[in-house]
Amino acid sequence: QEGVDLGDGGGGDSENGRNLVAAIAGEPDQLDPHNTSAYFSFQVLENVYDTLVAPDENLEMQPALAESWETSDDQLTWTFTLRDDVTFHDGSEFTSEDVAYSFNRIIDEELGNAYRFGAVESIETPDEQTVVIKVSSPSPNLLSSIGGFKGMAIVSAENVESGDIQDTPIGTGPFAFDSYTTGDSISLTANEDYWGGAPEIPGVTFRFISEGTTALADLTAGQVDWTDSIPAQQVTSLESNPDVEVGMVPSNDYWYLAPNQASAPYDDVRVRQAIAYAIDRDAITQAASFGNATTNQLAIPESSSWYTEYSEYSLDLERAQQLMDDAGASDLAMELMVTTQYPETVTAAEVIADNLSQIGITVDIRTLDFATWLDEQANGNFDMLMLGWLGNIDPDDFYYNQHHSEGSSNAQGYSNPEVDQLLDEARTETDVAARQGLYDQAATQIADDGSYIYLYNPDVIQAWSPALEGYEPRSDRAIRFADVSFAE
Amino acid sequence: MTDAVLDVRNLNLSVGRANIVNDVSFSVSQGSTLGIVGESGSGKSMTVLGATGLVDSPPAVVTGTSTIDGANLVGLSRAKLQKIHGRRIGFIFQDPSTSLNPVLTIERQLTEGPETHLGMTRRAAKRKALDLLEAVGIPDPGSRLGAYPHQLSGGMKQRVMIAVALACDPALLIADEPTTALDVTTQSQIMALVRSLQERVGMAVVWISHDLGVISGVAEEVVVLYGGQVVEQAGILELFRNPLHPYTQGLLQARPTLGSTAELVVIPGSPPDPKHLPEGCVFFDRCPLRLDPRCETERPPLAAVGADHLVRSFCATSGSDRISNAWEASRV
Amino acid sequence: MNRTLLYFLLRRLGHTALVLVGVMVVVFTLVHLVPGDPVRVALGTRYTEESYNALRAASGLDQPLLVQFFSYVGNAITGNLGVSFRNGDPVTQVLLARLPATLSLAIAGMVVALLIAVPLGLYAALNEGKTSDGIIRAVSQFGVSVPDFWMGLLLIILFSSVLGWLPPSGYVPLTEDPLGWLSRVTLPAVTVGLVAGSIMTRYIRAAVLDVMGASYIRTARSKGLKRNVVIGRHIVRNALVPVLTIGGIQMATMLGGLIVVEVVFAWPGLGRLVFDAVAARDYAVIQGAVLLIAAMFLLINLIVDLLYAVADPRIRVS
Amino acid sequence: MSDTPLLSVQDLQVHFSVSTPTGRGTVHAVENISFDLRRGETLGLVGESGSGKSTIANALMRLETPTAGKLLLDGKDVTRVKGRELKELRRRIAMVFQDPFSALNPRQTVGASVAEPLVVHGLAGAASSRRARVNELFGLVGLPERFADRYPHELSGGQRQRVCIARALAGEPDIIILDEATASLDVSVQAQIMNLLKRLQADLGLTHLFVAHDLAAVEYMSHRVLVMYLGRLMELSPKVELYRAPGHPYTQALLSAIPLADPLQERNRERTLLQGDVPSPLNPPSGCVFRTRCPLAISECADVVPEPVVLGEDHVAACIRTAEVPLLNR
Amino acid sequence: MTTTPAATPPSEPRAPVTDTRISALRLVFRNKVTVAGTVVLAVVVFAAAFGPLLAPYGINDVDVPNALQPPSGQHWFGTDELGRDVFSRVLVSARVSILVGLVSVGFALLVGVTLGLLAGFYGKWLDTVVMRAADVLFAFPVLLLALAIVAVLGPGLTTAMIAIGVVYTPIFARVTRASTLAVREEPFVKASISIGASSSLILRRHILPNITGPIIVQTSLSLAFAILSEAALSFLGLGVQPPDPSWGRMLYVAKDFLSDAWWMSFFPGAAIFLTVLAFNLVGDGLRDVLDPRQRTAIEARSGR
Ligand SMILES: Nc1ncnc2c1ncn2[C@@H]1O[C@H](COP(=O)(O)OP(=O)(O)OP(=O)(O)O)[C@@H](O)[C@H]1O
Ligand SMILES: Nc1ncnc2c1ncn2[C@@H]1O[C@H](COP(=O)(O)OP(=O)(O)OP(=O)(O)O)[C@@H](O)[C@H]1O
Ligand SMILES: [Mg+2]
Ligand SMILES: [Mg+2]
Repeated sequence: QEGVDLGDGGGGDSENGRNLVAAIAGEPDQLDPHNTSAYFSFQVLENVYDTLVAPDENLEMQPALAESWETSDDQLTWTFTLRDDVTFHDGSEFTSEDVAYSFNRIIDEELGNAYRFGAVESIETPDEQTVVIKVSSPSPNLLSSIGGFKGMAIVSAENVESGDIQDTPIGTGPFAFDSYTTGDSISLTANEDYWGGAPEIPGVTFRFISEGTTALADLTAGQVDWTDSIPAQQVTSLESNPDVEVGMVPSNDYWYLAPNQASAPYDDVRVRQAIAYAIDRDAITQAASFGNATTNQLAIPESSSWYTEYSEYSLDLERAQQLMDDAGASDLAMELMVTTQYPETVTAAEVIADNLSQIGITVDIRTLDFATWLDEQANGNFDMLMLGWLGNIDPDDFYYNQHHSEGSSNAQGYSNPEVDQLLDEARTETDVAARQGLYDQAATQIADDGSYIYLYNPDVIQAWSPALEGYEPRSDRAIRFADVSFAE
Repeated sequence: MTDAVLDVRNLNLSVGRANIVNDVSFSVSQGSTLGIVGESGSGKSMTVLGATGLVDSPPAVVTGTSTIDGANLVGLSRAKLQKIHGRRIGFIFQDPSTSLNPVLTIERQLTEGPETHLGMTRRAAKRKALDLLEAVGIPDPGSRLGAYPHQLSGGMKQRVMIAVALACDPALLIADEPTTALDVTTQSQIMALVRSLQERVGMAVVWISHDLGVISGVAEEVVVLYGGQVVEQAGILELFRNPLHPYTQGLLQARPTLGSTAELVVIPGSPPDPKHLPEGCVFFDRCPLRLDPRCETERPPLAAVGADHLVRSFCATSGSDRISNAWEASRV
Repeated sequence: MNRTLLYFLLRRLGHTALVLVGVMVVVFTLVHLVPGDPVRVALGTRYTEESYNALRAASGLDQPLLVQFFSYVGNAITGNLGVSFRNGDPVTQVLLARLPATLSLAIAGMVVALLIAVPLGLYAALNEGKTSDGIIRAVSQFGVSVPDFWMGLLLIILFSSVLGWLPPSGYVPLTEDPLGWLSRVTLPAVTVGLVAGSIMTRYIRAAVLDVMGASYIRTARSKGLKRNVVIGRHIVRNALVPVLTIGGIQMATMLGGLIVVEVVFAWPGLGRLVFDAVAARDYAVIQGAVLLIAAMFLLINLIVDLLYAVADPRIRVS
Repeated sequence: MSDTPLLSVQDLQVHFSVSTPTGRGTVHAVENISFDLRRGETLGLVGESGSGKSTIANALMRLETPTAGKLLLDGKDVTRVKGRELKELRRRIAMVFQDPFSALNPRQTVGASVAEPLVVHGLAGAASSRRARVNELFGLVGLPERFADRYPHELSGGQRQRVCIARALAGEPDIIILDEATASLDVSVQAQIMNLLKRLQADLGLTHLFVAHDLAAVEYMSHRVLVMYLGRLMELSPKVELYRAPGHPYTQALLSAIPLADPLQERNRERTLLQGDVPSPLNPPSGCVFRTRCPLAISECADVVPEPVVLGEDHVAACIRTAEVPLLNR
Repeated sequence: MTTTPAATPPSEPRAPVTDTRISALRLVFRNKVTVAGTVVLAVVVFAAAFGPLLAPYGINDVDVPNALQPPSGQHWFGTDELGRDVFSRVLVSARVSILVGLVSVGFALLVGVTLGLLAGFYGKWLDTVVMRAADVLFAFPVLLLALAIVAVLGPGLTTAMIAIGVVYTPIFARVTRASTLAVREEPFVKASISIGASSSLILRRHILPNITGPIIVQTSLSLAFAILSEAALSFLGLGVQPPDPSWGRMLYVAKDFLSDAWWMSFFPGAAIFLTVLAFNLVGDGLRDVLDPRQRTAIEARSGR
């Protein structure tokens, strides 16, 4: 590596070494975990906040701020026992009041995540160490609802009420918020009193570098220690670079196509199926992620315990053409809505357009900025759209929202009473195996009906300097720097 | 002509295929004024620019000699020319409103010459500038030093130009149509000014004009240029009393003069294109005489027809009356 | 003289205010015409109808447009540009935080552009028609036709990845670490400067050629001045006015935010702020930023006009 | 005088409002000038640069609007006419400008320039008859027809000025204003143009307003001469009288500034050299505007604006000391 | 009205003038540089017209296994990240780039020149209104303006063209106004007024022809910048919609392969460079030919 001393890369020095510099691909919109929905915010907040429970590397829920929990026999009362050695970064004590405050805030202010508490009836705090959550129906996914990501973080009431939470958040996590240079970076410092043990590094500086080529140049130049701002096409050459460690794990994310069932002829299941048969998933996957992904015909990857085997739609143009003919749909002009926010949708769309042209569908790719895209989706203004669903843990979260007639993200207008019933049942089924069975059925039906045409599960791709030790990429894309250190 | 300040011999100047100056010779001695007359495009400016090394060569090709202080300016190096320009030769150009730099103060434009050539300090040069402005008759010179050219009237600007030209007490002043752009009243002021300065410092002057009236007021010796050639050269009185070349004759009779309303002579057509000079006499296509068969085929030589009177014409010796009559006949 | 200046300034301020109001109307209309709902962007893909309505009301977006406009203009006059929809930060503060980065890149870019354009333009003009002139014109043509994102990435690969001379990205305030600032501003400034410099080279060449034909240059030469003096004192000063014009336009463009270059070099300037704000439909920030950019543009114009008067005494009168 | 003059100018005044470093100011370009233009005559208009000659010419063409005074064409007030009448005025009065190059559109063939009045006034109908008329006009001013396809820069100065004259003749005007029409030409060419103008006037019965600062040319061309200084009338007189016995010191000074034909005379003559420059028309001197440069000025001159004194038939001079003006020594 | 013609037939003017004019087209071809520019442009226009017929491969023939092949006999310009033939895409993209250039600049030219002409000629309040409006547009950050227009109208070729057109309109208005102001003061305009010519005739016959020089220069510059602006819009994802290629889009996609697949950026980049250069050369040539003074000089130089 070139031995040019180019300064410390922006972070603050301290006696015990320098900040880790992480290049993320964009700037957080705000730092209030309950209000933001941006992944860039959570990359930072992951290290600032804690949840009651938290997923381990296998995405099983493990104790975090809650030491232990138990459920009543009727499954309607959950009692959490909190750790007693936790303080906020400002030094104040963490108690059950904070948990109740955080959850009630989400519910009462109808914040974006309120739907996760749909079944919650009350949150009680019998003592400082205990939180009791009462639900209206058995909720097997409660743990992943309250711990799946930092959107359910326990915040400090004072921090919220002063309004500071948006740009100087105070949490209980391994790093405390230090400073924010707009447009450039956010710095965190190690929380010496962290209940999980003080981090070894003095702090983390997140820099916002959206141009992947730049971020990688920074990484190789030693200006940055870690990045996930990586053009997928450069992974291969990156892997052969001795100055860089590349970490790739299959993620639970999935990318899908959704034909709009409110508009003809996509209300015809045969047309949807024809599309599913006509597309070349391998080519799409290769083109969109340069092989750093696994094709899949359902949402859940093989690595997950919720995985279901399904391989109905192998590339079969004849069949597809047959289906189109049966449906009486020929010379179809289709608007495929994709967004520049996720360039993979644009690339994939180009392959899909080529694929579908072979069964007489002329694809007009509409590339929108995300704001417009969201608007159009909400207004049902599309023939077919492509998007991904990120950071999934419990199937209820996505199957219910996307495919239940009442689901809040069912923009494609799918409605199958059978599926609705399966999803309703699975929601409250506490037996894991039985629940899995229900989702198997529902998922298969959804795919058969072509509500979504699933494409692939991308890998999480991250790269870091070989000097960084103890870092592991996670399949839920949580970026945790609590346990990393620099090699001497 | 031993006391010649500037002695030009056989000067030729061409740009590409255009023969702009053809075999021009003249000299001017200390304290006297040489007038150069000719129509627009006859090569007056190019003659003096070529003779003083102020044309860019290339593209211009200059041959012949032009001697000042024993140095031949033709082909002299740029560095040596720079020592002579402004120091030994001062220049005044036609349009005072474009020949002064619009963004520099009068002071700056006056002092840079003395600073460069006389090694004066800025302060000494400024004192000199004041004297100069005084000398060219600018009222309240102190307040004018800081002025910019656009703040002065045309006559004032031309006075400043003269001051600039005379800043280093040159031996030779080249005045290229210095009054053409000015009012008659201002013109007579400037003429008087140059004459009086010449009397005081005794420099040689080359004064270019297309107006014979102006030349008659300032020059002792006159060169008539046509098609880049000297067609006639004589003392001022001789030329006016006894013009021999039909062109000179025409010029004299074409200008309206006070107190005479006799019909004007017309010289038809226009001067030749330097790219396509006629084979014979350059004046051939406009000439009312064409007395000699050689007129069309052969260049007449510049011949002496008396003491200090040269003329380039095959028709000149035939007597001036004939010429006048020829022009009479061609009147409209 | 001073009264003229005052009169001039007052009139210009009047114009400026007028144009700013125009800009405000246009930007407000445009921003609200643009499809895309800030609330949806903020909520992402998972939310309920209730949460949507709650956030909309909380941010005042349910008010009629005209009400929103007048309250915006009213506040703007008092210097209050509203708060960012995304994080509640006062827009004024956000803009001020970004200004130094933009200013330093614009100024550094201009310096590079001038370092390129002045010598090259002058040299080309003085050697008009020669081979060197042709080469300079060809190179400037090249500089004009290369997209800046491409040039930027090429520079990063060359000077950071291959040669390891300069850091690829980032920004350090000049006041904190002058050397760090310099090492980081160099690549983006060169990227910007190459393009602007190429354009300016052509203008300077043309301007100098123009001046060289003027008869006062012949006068200057007739004084026997050294070539350098003729060039430096007589030619350059007179060529300044047209060069100022194009320089002013280039500078204004740079101050207006170099979105592309800022994205490539992760430069925390106004351009990227605007770009992000547009993506998030953060109305207040877009409006504020455009207003600031327009104001800077007009300020540059004013400065250029004042500089004209310095460069050309003839302009001082009228 | 039995018939009305062709054009009568009465108390013409043209002021320009300009902004100056010290606020707004008024340029007194033309102040209370009255004169008649008689059918078939040439009136010479002389004065130094800035004296308001062009402004008068422009006012007659209504290129400038007079701030006061009247213009009567054939006795009819045309000071404020608009539209069709203005167009007709501009057909009846034509103008030839000083610089024949800049007065012709460099992007138009000279033939097109000459045809323009025909197009504008709907004369000569179809394109072919227009072409014929253009050829006729070219013949009139002594230009070969084939020149019609040339661009101005391809012609010599004299030829260009002929084109301008042809254009002025195209609308068959009654009056031609020649604003320094010969000033920028070489002597030889100047003579061509002046002779041409004289011939055309004789042939076509035109009336000329001949603006110039060259008194010799004015003497050659005009029947009567109007001398102006700083926007004011100084002297108006038949030519012969003006040159023999000028009634105004300014006229006298102008005459003495003209170089004489003979070098001996030229050198030995006694001159009345004017000192200094023309004052600014922004704030002209009080009383007689010429007093600041006048060799005969007395204190009274500062107090009263001199009324024109009648010195003979058709001869007036605006000077209170007109009797003292020395005769020009010839 | 008949009179005898002047007695003295004037001789030829100084510059030799041929009486039969050389046609403008032939004049253009006397200048080698202009010819080179014209040839390049002709090739580009040809490609724009017939690109799809000439292209050896379909522009959207995705062939993922053959992605990122360097130039070879089979793929002259190599293949891109989806295995598409870069040569075919460069060829076919000519249409988009030329279209963007011509339509957007045509729009700006039409609107800007009209407004600038009227503002410059009539002055007064019209001038104030038009020029303040131009200032408003001018004061707007260029890309933002484009961004906003694209956001309103939705991305795509048409909106990209409108956006670029709107952005360049004030520039044309300014250039035109400045030139108009200058030409308006020319004596030949005054001469035409003195003839009684109407404003519209003066605008058409005198002002417009005499401001073509700066407008042509501005047009050729703008054409170049319009093609580049399309690239910048593509960088921001707002230009031509995939899968249709444009040179700008291709460059944008290629930026991520800068160190692995130089051919992906080299060829579209070279296409832009050559086209931009050609526009400028032809613009200069055109300006010279339209200027009668230059024209005579060219005629004279080329002999006869
Ligand atoms: N740099 C040049 N290159 C080519 N030809 C030139 C150049 N300068 C002048 N000429 C030509 O040389 C001839 C003589 O020009 P010059 O300027 O000497 O004439 P002049 O007698 O001074 O005329 P004027 O009275 O108009 O000043 C003209 O035909 C002119 O076109
Ligand atoms: N449009 C205008 N605005 C302001 N002042 C003007 C305008 N036109 C002319 N003037 C002024 O009016 C005065 C008379 O000008 P005019 O052009 O009539 O003079 P002139 O006698 O024709 O001079 P010249 O011999 O230089 O042509 C001058 O002082 C001039 O500066
Ligand atoms: Mg000359
Ligand atoms: Mg005049």
